[in-house]
Amino acid sequence: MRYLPLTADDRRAMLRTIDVPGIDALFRDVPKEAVVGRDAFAALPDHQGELEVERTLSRMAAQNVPAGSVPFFLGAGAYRHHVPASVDHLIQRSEFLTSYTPYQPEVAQGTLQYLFEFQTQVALLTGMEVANASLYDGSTATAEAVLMAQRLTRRPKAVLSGGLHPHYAATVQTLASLGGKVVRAPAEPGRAEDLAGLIDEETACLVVQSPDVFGLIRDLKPVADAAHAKGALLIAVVTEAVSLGLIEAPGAMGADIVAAEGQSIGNGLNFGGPYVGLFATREKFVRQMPGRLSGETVDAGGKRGYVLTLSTREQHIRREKATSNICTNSGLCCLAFTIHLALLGGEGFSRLARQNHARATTLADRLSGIKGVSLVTPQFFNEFTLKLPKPADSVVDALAARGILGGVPGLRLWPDHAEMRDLLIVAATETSSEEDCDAFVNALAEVVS
Amino acid sequence: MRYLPLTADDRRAMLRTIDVPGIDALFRDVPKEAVVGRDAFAALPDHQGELEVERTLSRMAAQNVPAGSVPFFLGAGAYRHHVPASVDHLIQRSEFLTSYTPYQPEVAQGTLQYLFEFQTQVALLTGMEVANASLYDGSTATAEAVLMAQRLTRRPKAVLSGGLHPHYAATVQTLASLGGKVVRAPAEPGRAEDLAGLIDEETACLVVQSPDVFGLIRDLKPVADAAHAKGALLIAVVTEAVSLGLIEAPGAMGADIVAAEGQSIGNGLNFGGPYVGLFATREKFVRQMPGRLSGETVDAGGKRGYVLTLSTREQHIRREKATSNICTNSGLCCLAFTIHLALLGGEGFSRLARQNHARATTLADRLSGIKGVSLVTPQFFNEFTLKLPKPADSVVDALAARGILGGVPGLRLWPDHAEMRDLLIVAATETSSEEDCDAFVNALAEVVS
Amino acid sequence: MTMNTMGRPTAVETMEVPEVRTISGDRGLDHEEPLLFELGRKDMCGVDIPDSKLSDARLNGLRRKEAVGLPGLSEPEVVRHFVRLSRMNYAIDAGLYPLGSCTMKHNPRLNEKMARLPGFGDVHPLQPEQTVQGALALIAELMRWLTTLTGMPAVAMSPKAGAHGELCGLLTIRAAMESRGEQRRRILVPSSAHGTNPATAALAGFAVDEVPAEPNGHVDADALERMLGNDVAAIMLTNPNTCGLFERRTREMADAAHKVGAYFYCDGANFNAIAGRVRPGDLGVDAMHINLHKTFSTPHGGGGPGAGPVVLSAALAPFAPLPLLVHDEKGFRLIESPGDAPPNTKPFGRMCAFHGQMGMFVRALSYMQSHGADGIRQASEDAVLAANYILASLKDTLSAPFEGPCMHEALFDDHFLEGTGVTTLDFAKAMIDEGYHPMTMYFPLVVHGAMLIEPTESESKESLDRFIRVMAGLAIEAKSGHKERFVGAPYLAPRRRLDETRAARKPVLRWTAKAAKE
Amino acid sequence: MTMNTMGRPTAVETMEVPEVRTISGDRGLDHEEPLLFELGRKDMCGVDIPDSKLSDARLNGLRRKEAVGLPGLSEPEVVRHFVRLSRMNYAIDAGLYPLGSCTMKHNPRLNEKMARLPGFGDVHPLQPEQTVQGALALIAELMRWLTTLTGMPAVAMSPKAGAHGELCGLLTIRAAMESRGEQRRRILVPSSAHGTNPATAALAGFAVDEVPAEPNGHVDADALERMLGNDVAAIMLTNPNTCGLFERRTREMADAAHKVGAYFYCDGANFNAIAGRVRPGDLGVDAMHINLHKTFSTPHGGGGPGAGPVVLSAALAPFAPLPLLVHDEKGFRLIESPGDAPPNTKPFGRMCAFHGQMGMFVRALSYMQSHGADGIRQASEDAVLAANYILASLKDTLSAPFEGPCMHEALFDDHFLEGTGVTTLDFAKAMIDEGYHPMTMYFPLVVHGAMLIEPTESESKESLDRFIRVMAGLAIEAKSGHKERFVGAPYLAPRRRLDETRAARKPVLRWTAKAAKE
Ligand SMILES: Cc1ncc(COP(=O)(O)O)c(C=O)c1O
Ligand SMILES: Cc1ncc(COP(=O)(O)O)c(C=O)c1O
Repeated sequence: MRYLPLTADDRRAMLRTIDVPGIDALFRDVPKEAVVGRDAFAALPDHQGELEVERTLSRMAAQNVPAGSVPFFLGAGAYRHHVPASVDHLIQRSEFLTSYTPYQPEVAQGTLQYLFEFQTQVALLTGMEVANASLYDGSTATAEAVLMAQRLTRRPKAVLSGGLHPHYAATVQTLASLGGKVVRAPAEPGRAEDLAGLIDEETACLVVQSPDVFGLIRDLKPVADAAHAKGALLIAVVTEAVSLGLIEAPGAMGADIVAAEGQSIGNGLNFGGPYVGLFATREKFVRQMPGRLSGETVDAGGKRGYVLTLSTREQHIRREKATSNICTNSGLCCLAFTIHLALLGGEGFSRLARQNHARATTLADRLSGIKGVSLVTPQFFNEFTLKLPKPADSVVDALAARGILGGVPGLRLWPDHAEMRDLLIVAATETSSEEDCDAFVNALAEVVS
Repeated sequence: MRYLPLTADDRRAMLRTIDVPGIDALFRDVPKEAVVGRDAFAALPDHQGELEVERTLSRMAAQNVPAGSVPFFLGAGAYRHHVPASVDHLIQRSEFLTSYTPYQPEVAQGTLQYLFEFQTQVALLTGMEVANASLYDGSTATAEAVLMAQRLTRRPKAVLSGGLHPHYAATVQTLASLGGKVVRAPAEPGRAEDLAGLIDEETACLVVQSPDVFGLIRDLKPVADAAHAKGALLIAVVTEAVSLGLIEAPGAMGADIVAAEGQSIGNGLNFGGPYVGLFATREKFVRQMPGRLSGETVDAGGKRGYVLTLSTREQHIRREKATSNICTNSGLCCLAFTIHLALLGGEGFSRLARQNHARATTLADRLSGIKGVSLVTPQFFNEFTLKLPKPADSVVDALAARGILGGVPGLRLWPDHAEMRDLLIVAATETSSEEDCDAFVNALAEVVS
Repeated sequence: MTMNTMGRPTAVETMEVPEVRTISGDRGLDHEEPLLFELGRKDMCGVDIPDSKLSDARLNGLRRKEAVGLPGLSEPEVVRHFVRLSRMNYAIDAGLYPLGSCTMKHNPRLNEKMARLPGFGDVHPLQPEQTVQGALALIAELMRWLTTLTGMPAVAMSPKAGAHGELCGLLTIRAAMESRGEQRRRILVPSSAHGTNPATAALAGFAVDEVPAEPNGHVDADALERMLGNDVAAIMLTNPNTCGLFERRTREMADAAHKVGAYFYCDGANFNAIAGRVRPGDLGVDAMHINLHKTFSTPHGGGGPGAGPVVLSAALAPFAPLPLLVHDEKGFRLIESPGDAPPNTKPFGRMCAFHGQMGMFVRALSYMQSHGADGIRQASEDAVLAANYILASLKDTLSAPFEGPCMHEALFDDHFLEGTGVTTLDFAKAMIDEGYHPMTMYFPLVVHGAMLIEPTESESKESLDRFIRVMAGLAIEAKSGHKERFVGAPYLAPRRRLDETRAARKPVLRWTAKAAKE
Repeated sequence: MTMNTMGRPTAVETMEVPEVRTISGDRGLDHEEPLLFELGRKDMCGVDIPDSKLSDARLNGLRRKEAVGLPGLSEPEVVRHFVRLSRMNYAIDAGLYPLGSCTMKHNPRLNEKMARLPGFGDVHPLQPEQTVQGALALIAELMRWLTTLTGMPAVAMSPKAGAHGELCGLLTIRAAMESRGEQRRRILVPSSAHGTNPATAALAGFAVDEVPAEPNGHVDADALERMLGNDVAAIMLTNPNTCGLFERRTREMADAAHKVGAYFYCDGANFNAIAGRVRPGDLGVDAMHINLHKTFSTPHGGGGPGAGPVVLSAALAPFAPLPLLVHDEKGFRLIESPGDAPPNTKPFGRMCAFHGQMGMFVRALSYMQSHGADGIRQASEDAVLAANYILASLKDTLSAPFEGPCMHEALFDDHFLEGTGVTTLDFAKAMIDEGYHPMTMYFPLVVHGAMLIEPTESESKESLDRFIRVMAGLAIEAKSGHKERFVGAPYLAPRRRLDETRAARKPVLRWTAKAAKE
């Protein structure tokens, strides 16, 4: 087996050194009846060469329609952007790819410095004071934010906007209702619902996504004021990080915690994962923050360096009193995020955001010009919602049959909500070419007519 | 422009330091009339982003039929083998990919050591005493070998076997006839022609390829003896390096110089280049050998290290008296070769060779079983020649129309030789799957019937 | 000195090595590297994106007022920046990485290549199911491997890492309890457990009771049985445990737990010691997470991402979270709402958006298919063999708290350093000078100055022998009083020892223009 | 020392740095690495290939008798071996690489990605033409860029590097001569020429006459004109020349050559200084090779591969070698035999098998399209600007043999080192300690102890300023007598100075089992 460096001779010699008759002796603590043979795994094949494995997996891969191979307009929490070739090249450097969490800082400055740079970038994008070195993804980051708010306010209730991505809401509900209470406002596509009424003395936090799941850009200022007036915190959620290049930063609108999905910068679609959770907050809350932190310090020679810090918040030190149970996070996805953003820089990032918005507005105008199709979201960044004259899921299937991936139908996200039946959530990015948009417009016109 | 780090301010500041009014002043040695403006290149576009360039080039790439996407059986000097993923990953390490020829050995030990390992591997494969650090490809290596033989023997004439790849023969002819004479024996498909008769006191060398261009395995011993008897040298040519895992090494059969194509180990098809020329000979000839050499030495601290050596043979020292004009060679392709061969090892290399031969023999039996089709080459490694009942080029086109790349027609290599019209040269490697072979056999049966 | 006509010396002058202080601050191939924010310039950009002018009509008056403040760099500068940073890291690819419990084994590049096939890497989680049948088939195939290897009937695929898998497992248990109308709130966790275990239990709303360890490193099964009661929701054991030992009395403890109606959660982080030889399902396990980034070698990437699928017993299977993957005549389908869930199932909720770490799934399956069932077993045996080889070779020079044989990792303590003035930390830092990444230090907590060494199956005997020679040599140097080699170590790494106390006292967690000016 | 309960120190001890000798021989992240042949074992294999038993029936009795003798390693060992080797190399990606005449500019990864598209990387050179129309179209498009940028009517694409391009150019000239029934055998080459020029001329069967240089670094045009005669086949000039200067009197020399019926071969290795601003076609050039691996940034890969297409004047175009690429109603076609060549063409033969360095073509076109005509001009200007910035900043601290302005590279000599006991070589090795790859040394031969510095357009001003600071600093140290810093340098690289004399005296060019035993 190509990955195993020990030869039969090596194994024999090692057993001699250990002074046991055979390998079984090393497993003597395992109850005999629990030891099984090859037959127990009869359903599984023996080892195979690269060529064979590559054939099998390539065949599976060929049964999917890659986003890049067709006109593609899906978003709803995962976005297709062009990632410069140097990003994927750099994250595959052995020293990044095959290293562990930087527990030994003297030989992990590479990782620690990029995490420090990542934290800074996230703080700048979100307009917050501090950010951590990543959580799993946007949905789990949102859940952690709610738990943190419950700890900070010592209040049980979390109020979720109806514009919050339903997968995020479900994730929050699963976790935050264990020790508290979760109230979900009904979804009102294209409207910023009035949440103030739902806040009371019990309320730990308000969770509002902007752009929301329908694409609507929300003004967080009023909700922040409403929350703060009642001693509650505002948690702002962002699923399309690129929007922060054009839209006001949540921090500037009064958010206390920002939980975001970082996938759309530097990371591919990957059928849903791995992604990278961004988490930023106010400096005063840092000791209640979940996740790893890279901090600046000096070495014995006086040189600047970085280390994992404030670990007294973490499970490996505080155990059941930790702020979170997270250990492995999204390290390499942070790196991709950091490199892509370093390449973009301030100028590139805002150009990218403008280009996305421009593409989306043009497309929205053309699509909503189709008879029977109307635009549900008056304001949006690169994603908007349409009302169709037919059930959106069947329309999407019809489009797919024509070789077009034309958005996310409402029922896919709200399976039990008939009122979402005719809604189609459409995203356009810099990767949606003129021709792609033409194809989409023409196909949709056909399908709905 | 993303690749240019100087800002407008930087440029101004630098011009100030240089103390010139503007960039034009730096080009003052260029005659005014020779300076052109943007309009002189009106036919060329302005700079473009990655996304746009990737679109354009991907569209061009999509207009070709990749070998891996269809049943594929071409050889004739370039072979499709499975290259382990780690090879392409490693050769892209910045320190290998973006370094120059190792002129400063103290910071180029990585390159110098793998070249030393490469030289050793080539010597072992060919059964020769020494090998150089690569030439451009097999054809130019063959030409260099003839020139070297002319220098060593001080004789003008080179005799080329008719089994030598015609592109190689043409390359040799172009170069070796400048200062000497080149005699090409006619091609006799499937037969080892008698070359002894062509050797005389004028003859510097005999050039024999095995397996020859038709796939026939040649016994070099008799030709070596014949050559040596007349004071000439035998140059053995190998276009499929994998064959050396199963077939006797040229060195063991009396070859004085071995010139080979290394592409089939570690390197892709790349539509003809870059490839890697292998060049090995006897120790006593080393000072007449072309190309770079990495040699062992020690550093000031007594540690073992490697340097480029015997450079008194080379153009940068000897100028018009150099053994060759070669400078840039095939560095990175050597690395791919070295890594792939390191992964294979002795055991893997001979297994690979046996597997290739097994595939080819089975396929040859099945194809020559087709009515009207006969096997021209009784002995072969992984490539053989068939005689078809129809012109091979039209058959190949018909196969291509059926989505099968079914070999190289004789006329493609010998455009002016009608006698080659019905010959088809077919190669099979470990990448030719059962299904691929079935598809080929069935399709050919149809097409020739 | 002899020179040629171009004034080039033709011989080397050898002389003593002076202490070289460089002007640049760089040293040979070791470059210092500033922060991105210290390198960037305003008008520079590493991408070429056409500018699009646009109206604010659709921005709800919320166009960003202040610039984000990101530095501008060209592509060459960005590439150089990260290449230089990378060169300050230790990696498996560069050397033995004996970080106990972390399983730093070889990461095959084939897996990276497969994960990047457009058919896997470039598909959206919400694409119509008919356009992702191959991706769903891959998940199903991986589920088949995981359930077969563990001997468990079901597996939940969405957890994003081990700790997330623990949470998923405990929430499944909680749901099962509640469906029985029970509200049990206690979970028994051994003192040797990894920090994520108690942390997860607390997160899931349970009270954690610590089960003591026996002097031999095993969980005190008697104590555990005494602590069991019908208020106990589950026992949470790690097997093989964090001392690198297989819990002999697992089955017993499982039965005892089941007897009082509690469930058995097994931390499967160390599954790599027994995969292919032992099926947790045969040991009475009800739920166990598998760190694909350990046992099945998806790269750790400096801290992630990983994946933590949780295998479940028949008793817990019905409560697995959404989404569920089913197969029927129409092919593979994802069930995303409780409403659509199969009859006798009660999904407890959702662990995260979408359906798990696909990128890791591809890598793990590629790894499994490459090894095959035979190779997976061999890998486990080799991992255990290597650990025992180290234990046997070093137990007399260093000090081992527990008798062998061990499983996949060898545990040492700092007893052998007593009186030397050298600590486990110092010893670890001296290993860095020797070109080795240190083992896991100070974990598990049940032994003093713990050194947990996990060589994995990826090291050759030559490599292990070399490591053993160096470790023994260091131990001897420590004992013979060469304290300074240790206390000030590392001396030869990109940085000398870093001040963690200072970092925590007044945390600097980001770059700011203001601080930079000062 | 304060410790926590696990015996972990909570504060750092600072102390003086002792000279650390390691047991392993490795030092921190710097690992020593044996040869593959010293690592391998007989029964090991880094690939999994099923064994196939077979008969020798078809082997003509020539089955290999002795084992090849290759070492066996597992994949993890192979990966580690080459990763470690790589870490001993300097690279553009890691730092400024001012190797004059070699043009070490940024190598965009986009180009690597494009070259690996299966449509380019996985096509066979002899596939039916209808299955490679895109590949042929790419070559045609690259030809269009090259001819447009150079202002020349034709280009031969098959040469595999610059020297191969020189050969192609001279053979074209030879063929043109012979078609005129002439047998001219002399070629005029300046003393400052790169070694490949005279070597190529000799290879092509010409006698080389050296043209002297003027004190100002330019070719002595008057001497050249005097040497011209109707036995001269061609003049072979490099422009910009190897001193980094633009030959002011090129046009004159071209005309003079043409007047006597000779051709003008231009070495285009330095085209990167003028691309987008000057068209060699406007200077009377008849043939010029272009190093795609210099001007158009295909990676040097530690010595290759490269590509050396040759642009040709109308007078030489008909003699271009096979294959020829033509386009007609059926699309693109390759002409592979003289028989099929278009009427008024007489291909002189073949440079090599197949049709050139496709992999480099893709990279070069990707680079050109990314830069565009505007970016290519800007790149040339930035390269020239950077070189002049270095010349202006250092000419007073170091010594420059020629007045500025220069083109893309700045030439210095060792005058400033006179009496210091420090040579150009010593100075270069000290640069290594400072973290820089040395410039080109002892070339061109026309100045003593030459230091040829080519910064390229890929460096930021900050990077150039830093380099200038260090170079000036070193010059001052040398002048102020710190000889040992130089004469023994490098001290901080993976190796100290290597003994090249010893290597050449008794060459060891390969590993052998026998030598290993001794
Ligand atoms: C024993 C044990 N349990 C749980 C975990 C947590 O797994 P993860 O880091 O994937 O969340 C780890 C990882 O370090 C571990 O070693
Ligand atoms: C001026 C000059 N001419 C010719 C060459 C030879 O080019 P190549 O190395 O591509 O053969 C070089 C490369 O070093 C050069 O600098």
